[in-house]
Amino acid sequence: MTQQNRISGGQIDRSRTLRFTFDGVAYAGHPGDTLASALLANGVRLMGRSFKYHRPRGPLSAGSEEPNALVELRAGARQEPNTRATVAELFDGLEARSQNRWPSLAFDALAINDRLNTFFTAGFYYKTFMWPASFWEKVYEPIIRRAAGLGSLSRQEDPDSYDKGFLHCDLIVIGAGPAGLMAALAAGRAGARVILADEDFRPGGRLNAETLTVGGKPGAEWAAEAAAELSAMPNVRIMLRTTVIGAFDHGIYGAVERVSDHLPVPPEGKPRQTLWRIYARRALLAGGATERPIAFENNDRPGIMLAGAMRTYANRYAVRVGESCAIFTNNDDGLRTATDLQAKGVDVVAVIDARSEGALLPGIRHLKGADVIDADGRLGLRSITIRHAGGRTETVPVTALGVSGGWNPNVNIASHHRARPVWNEGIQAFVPGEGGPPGLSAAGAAAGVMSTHGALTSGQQAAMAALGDLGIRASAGTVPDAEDAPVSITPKWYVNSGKGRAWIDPQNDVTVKDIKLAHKENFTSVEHMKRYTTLGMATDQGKTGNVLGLAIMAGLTGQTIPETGTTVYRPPYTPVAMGALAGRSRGKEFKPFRLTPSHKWAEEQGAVFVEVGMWLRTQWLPKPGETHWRQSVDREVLATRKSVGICDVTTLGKIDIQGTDAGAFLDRVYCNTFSTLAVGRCRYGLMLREDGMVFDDGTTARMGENEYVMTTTTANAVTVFRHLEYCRQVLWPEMDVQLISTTEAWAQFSVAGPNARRLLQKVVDQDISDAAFPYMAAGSITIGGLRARLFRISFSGELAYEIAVPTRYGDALIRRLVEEGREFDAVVYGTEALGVMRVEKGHVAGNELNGQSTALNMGLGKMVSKKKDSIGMVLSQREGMNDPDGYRLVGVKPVDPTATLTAGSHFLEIGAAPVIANDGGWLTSKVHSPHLGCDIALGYLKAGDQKIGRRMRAVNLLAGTETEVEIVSPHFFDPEGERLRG
Amino acid sequence: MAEPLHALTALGHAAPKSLAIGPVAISERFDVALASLAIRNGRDGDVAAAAGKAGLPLPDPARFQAGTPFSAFWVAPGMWFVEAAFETHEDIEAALKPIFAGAASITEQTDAWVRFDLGAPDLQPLFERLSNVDFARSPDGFATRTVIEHIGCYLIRHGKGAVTLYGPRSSAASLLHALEVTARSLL
Amino acid sequence: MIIHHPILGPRDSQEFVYLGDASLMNRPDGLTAGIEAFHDYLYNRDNPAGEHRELWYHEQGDRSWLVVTRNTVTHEIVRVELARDVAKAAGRTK
Amino acid sequence: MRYSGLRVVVEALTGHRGWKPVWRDPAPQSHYDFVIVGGGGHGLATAYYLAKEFGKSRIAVLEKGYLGGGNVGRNTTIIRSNYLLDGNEPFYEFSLKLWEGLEQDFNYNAMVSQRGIINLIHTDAQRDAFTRRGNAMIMNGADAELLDREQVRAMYPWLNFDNARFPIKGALMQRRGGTVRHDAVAWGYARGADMRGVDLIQNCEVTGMRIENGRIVGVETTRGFIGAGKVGVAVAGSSSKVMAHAGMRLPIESHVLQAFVSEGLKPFIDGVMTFGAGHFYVSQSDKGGLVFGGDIDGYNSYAQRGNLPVIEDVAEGGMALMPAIGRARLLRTWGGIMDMSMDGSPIIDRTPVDGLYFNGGWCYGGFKATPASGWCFAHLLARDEPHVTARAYRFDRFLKGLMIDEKGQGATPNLH
Repeated sequence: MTQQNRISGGQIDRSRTLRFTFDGVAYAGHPGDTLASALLANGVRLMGRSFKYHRPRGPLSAGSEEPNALVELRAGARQEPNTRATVAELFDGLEARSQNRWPSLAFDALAINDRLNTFFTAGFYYKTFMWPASFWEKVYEPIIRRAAGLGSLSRQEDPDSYDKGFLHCDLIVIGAGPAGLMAALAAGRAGARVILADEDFRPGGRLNAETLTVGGKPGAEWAAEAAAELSAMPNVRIMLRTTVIGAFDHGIYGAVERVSDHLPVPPEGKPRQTLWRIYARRALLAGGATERPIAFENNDRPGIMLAGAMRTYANRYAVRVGESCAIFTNNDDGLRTATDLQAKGVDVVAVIDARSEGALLPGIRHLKGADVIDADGRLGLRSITIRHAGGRTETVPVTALGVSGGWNPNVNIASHHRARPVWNEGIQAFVPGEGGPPGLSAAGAAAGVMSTHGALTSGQQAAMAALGDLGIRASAGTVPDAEDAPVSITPKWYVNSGKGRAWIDPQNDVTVKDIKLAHKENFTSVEHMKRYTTLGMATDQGKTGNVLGLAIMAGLTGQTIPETGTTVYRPPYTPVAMGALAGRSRGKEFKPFRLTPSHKWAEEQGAVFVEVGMWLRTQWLPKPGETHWRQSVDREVLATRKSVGICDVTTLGKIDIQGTDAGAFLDRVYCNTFSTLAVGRCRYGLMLREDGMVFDDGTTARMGENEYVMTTTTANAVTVFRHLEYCRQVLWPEMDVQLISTTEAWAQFSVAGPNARRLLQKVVDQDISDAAFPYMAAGSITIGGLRARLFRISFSGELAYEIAVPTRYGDALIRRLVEEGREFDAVVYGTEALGVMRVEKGHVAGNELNGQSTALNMGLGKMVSKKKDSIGMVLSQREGMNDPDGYRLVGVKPVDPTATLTAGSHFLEIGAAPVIANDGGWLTSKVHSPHLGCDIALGYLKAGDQKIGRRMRAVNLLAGTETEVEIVSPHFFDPEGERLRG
Repeated sequence: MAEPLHALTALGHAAPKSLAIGPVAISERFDVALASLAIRNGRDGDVAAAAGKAGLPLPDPARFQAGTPFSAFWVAPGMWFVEAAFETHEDIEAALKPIFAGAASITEQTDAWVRFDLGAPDLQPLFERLSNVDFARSPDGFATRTVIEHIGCYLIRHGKGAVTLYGPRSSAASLLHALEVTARSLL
Repeated sequence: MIIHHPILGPRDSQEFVYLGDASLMNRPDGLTAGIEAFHDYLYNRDNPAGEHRELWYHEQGDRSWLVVTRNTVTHEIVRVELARDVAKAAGRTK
Repeated sequence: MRYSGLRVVVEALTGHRGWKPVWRDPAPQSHYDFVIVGGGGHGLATAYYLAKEFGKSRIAVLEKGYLGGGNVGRNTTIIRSNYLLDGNEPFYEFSLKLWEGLEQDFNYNAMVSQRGIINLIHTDAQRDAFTRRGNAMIMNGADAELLDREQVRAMYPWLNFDNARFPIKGALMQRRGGTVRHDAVAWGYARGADMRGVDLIQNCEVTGMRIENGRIVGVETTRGFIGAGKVGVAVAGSSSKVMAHAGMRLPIESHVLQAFVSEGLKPFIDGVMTFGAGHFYVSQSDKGGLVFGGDIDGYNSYAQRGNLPVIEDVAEGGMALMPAIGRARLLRTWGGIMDMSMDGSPIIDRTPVDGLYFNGGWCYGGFKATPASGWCFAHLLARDEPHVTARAYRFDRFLKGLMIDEKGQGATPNLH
């Protein structure tokens, strides 16, 4: 197809032709085009369908405020829904499809909704679809859901990568139009660190869309030169294709840079987009203004667009929207479009000027005091109907109509701290109000300064003022000459012409009628109006329509526009890809991995790993021939109990606690006593929260007079450390205690089983006989002269030790232990076997340490010393936590040894109905004990200590199963503890 | 006495890893011993004196200071990380304790961390994508804790083209991955 | 948000962990105070709309606990102190 | 006026001339038997049930802004009763049953849609905990199912099953869970209350409470003094502010919770889903927007807006779980003030002041509780005794050590 609507001039590179397709049809455009400008150049006005009525639509704008021309860009896994054709840079091979239509854009079955529009008024769905009740999910909603939505996701993983970054500056200038460029120049020349960001791929803002001159040269040329000077400054960073999405607290701005969206695919290694977190000492909003339409009957026809956009297409993109066009305006800026188009040789049939006063344009049919009252041409504008000042109506054939109702300063970012913009009567629009983000000011059109010269001047002044705050002196350079026309506008929101529909929010199909209905039903508060009619809730967030809506509501209620007020402006300024907000934290990189010292060895053995927080731990190590995990785990457990087993326990938190008050400090943070612990000994400690619930547990060893090593659970390593710092800095600041984590400094292995000592004795240099190194002994030893630590503690109930070496030697140590362990048939066991043995021994772990349990619940009530003050001691004495019939930790065995238990099953008395009144508690942890040859479990049972020996049922209603069980002591294995002392 | 155990780097090799991605050189360091040194309450004077005698620098907050045999960087009020050559000071804790004789708490930290030294003509483009540190405005000898792709690290800026990173040893692979991917995105 | 650390200067609040009202500093003595006193200390809050003194922990920094005085309506931070100094000044000892 | 499909058709054919205001704008009277402070979901529901179920009259609802302008108008619209603890589950199940008949009850289509909610399981310990919870739910008369990995895959094959940092191992499902059109809940209750004579008074902020010898006699407002027999306060994030007028300090902190919506998309997610290895939950609205949320920002705030770290954290969780949403665009973020309690569970109780009653501490579970909260608060106001399902929601549970701590986090509101 030829570019029949391409006209002369423009900022496109005619030396290169780009091929692209829209709905499968091939077209051509040039570098510098957007998808929308290229389609218009090819005579394509119809680009989308509206949300509710599926009305045929063309672009309303030439920028990021676009509500109509939304397409699915790209194909396959890169399919990108709801992309605004007006900002999508054209590239060779671009593929786009229209959306929200079936079977085709030109013929859309759901356009039937438009015929039925009288039924589908604002909020009609709140009043019907209620009978019968079950029909909502079954019938009505599925139909509505299928019809709803705009574009679609590919349902495949996004193949592109996204990045994040952090930038710091003295001044961030948001928008590279005349005000922004002038501000950046002033700040840059003063040596300040400046970031100049603009969502466009070309600096200059409106200057690229106008024929105006700045400093005697075409505005676009001046802008290019200013940008060139700025890019030459080392202290200035120009960021194009970069949208500042929001102003957050204390000068933090979010910005999305579209690094590769203008390319077919991102270059190797490059992200598609980058989310920048910008720390700015000062900020200047120079984001310009957005034109608004005037509502009239059928004002949504393809070919009807904002007058400024029509000018942009002509001046910047060298495109005429139609062969013959007209302009409908209530302000002088609209007239500028007429003269520019005419100068470009476009046939301007008429200028319909809602204002009766003012001069007439020379050489153009300029109708004063006239309105456009209707437009015809379903798939593309064919004619408009004009109502002349006298009331006479006339239908004029045109294929394009530019509408200007005035310009709204882009106050969004200045309002992101919930500041309410204030009404400016002179320009009939809202400008930034008080209470915006501290350190942010506005300049140019964003501040309501609408002339080019005003923008240049205010940009420079605002930059100087901002730098002044920072003590940076900037000198006022000369402001180049430019037009300085005052704003001439007579408010006009909609044309009242009887019954037809006049669109305010074209995407959501909100019309003047809907506003009137909302008023009739007393949804008159601006928030109620928005929520009831969905005005401003479309992908453009009402950038063009909101002010119309509230102005019309103001007219209905008799309130002024400022009294009516605006809804809240929220980030992001324009929609942001989820991928950009996530950055690199996806898939396996969602969170970093933490690998244990034995990881490499375990990998070689074909170990199965399990995520424990960010750690990967060995879950079990299958041997050849083992087809089910239970075989491996049973073997690991039995071999350990029979001879000796080795397990990497490095992940347990280790905290080095030193200082002359270290012992007293431990007495405060543990509910039991540690100051009395002898050097060279360790003790099990129980840590409570201040509310008396159990926080964490572990063994702590006294390595010297003023030196302790605490171990925490893997899960709580970080929170316990934080808590200890809190206690020492905030609660007891005079205590002489120093803390440092050594979790990763030491590789630590548990060596457990009857032959544990014999194995270790082969490895360590010192005598570790029971006499020399008794139960609960702890101390420094050596392995071949290498410093190491040995703790005689047991989690399994076996004779057991934990041995630690500096982490770099951990790999060698496990290999050594395995090697030396051959004669004992030593096994290495994983977290599953660890769990089996701790349950057999009745030790509490994660499932019991659930933050909802007291020491009493765990059968450890006696550990809470009342003789000293410790965190949680007092509140653990509250009556509700000392109910004699409260939960107690018990052991559970199936009466039939072949029966299975399930953790999470609840206790019920024999014959009791499965209702909450009969709920006895639940099974916290379940394992299969190869030692006992049956499933066993721990559980919290009401008055459990009084029910030992009782038979009950363990019921799992989720699976419809239940098992008769015997309540037993939680210490299934060697309750007297002879083995671990052996 | 049993055979000595052989050591493995944080990345799981016998020898430290070095790689270059365009202008960025990343080298794992395996030859530095590290210990924390924290002043016991009220012993500031004793610690300062002992440190001075031993030629051990105790730099100001957020600073690194080189020395021989000991270098150090500040990590918390009254606390520093002390560096020394691993070859001569493998048991750095044993080496430091007598110097401070109970005036400071000393704890070995060598293997709690993986160390990467980074070099490039200018590391700003790399670090503005990794960390919120204002790298460009940081002075040489700046030392701080920072977060890189969810990983808490210590960053020491020796110059705009020379940085030392200490990251948690268990996350060495993830940290290196983050450095590599970012360096590649700059090519 | 940016917290101006008394020692380290401006730092992104994302490096910190928030605890809550700085009154948590005034922990009663467990050997003399009873359940009522601890209950009021641990559970009840002024929760003001306006200036709020609160505890932040610089977990990804120097591990200092800070007392930050921040306006809960505007998020403006007017003062930042080392919690240890505040605690000592408040007479908290061992 | 009664709403129905027929009415819509008739009005459509007669130019929509017959529609009436959904509620009046009455001037405040000098005295009411019941003054409800707070015109959000809970306050409006309380007034509605006071009038409809407990036969009370002379009721006013005082709202400082516009009706439904608080958290009922800015949440993620999820309803469910998948709670664990005895103090909670019966209440939330009562609420879910009320949701199920709500639209017919107040003749307004709030689009109560029970498309199911799944809580994903990523570890064995989570499965154990969800098994415990699912059983507790069933014992309380709710519905629950435990799904395995393949059942989840059958529902949502495009979740990250193959390259996940934390694998999906299954899910706890409640089929009766779902979503509701949040604004419509406020409007439906408001309309129903107004039809029953309740005065809904907007732009009327309570600035003080008049208490005489231990008994409340009325409230000072920006529209003058309003006498009251009984005053019920249901103001969510503003609880501490309002109750301070009665000299009370509460076991509550106000925190900001952000929520998010994407651009409209063709159907992608049918039900509600929560990620178990990060802070992310999501559903898709009938308009096609992905509605999602995560953790609270974590610091006390009345600002009704949040910051970047949580936005990024939520997006990271979303991409980790659903790598197909990378090219979906986040359209809007917003923030509400959550009345975070000390154990994560609410309070519906008398106060030391005679005639003054309190309803709050909903954390970010308040929306799903709206019907039962209104009913139970109305019950307490009308009969001076707690409703059977809300007996545990007492102020003194902290003093007695009877916390209802679903997450086991203790007295740290920002972790609930």
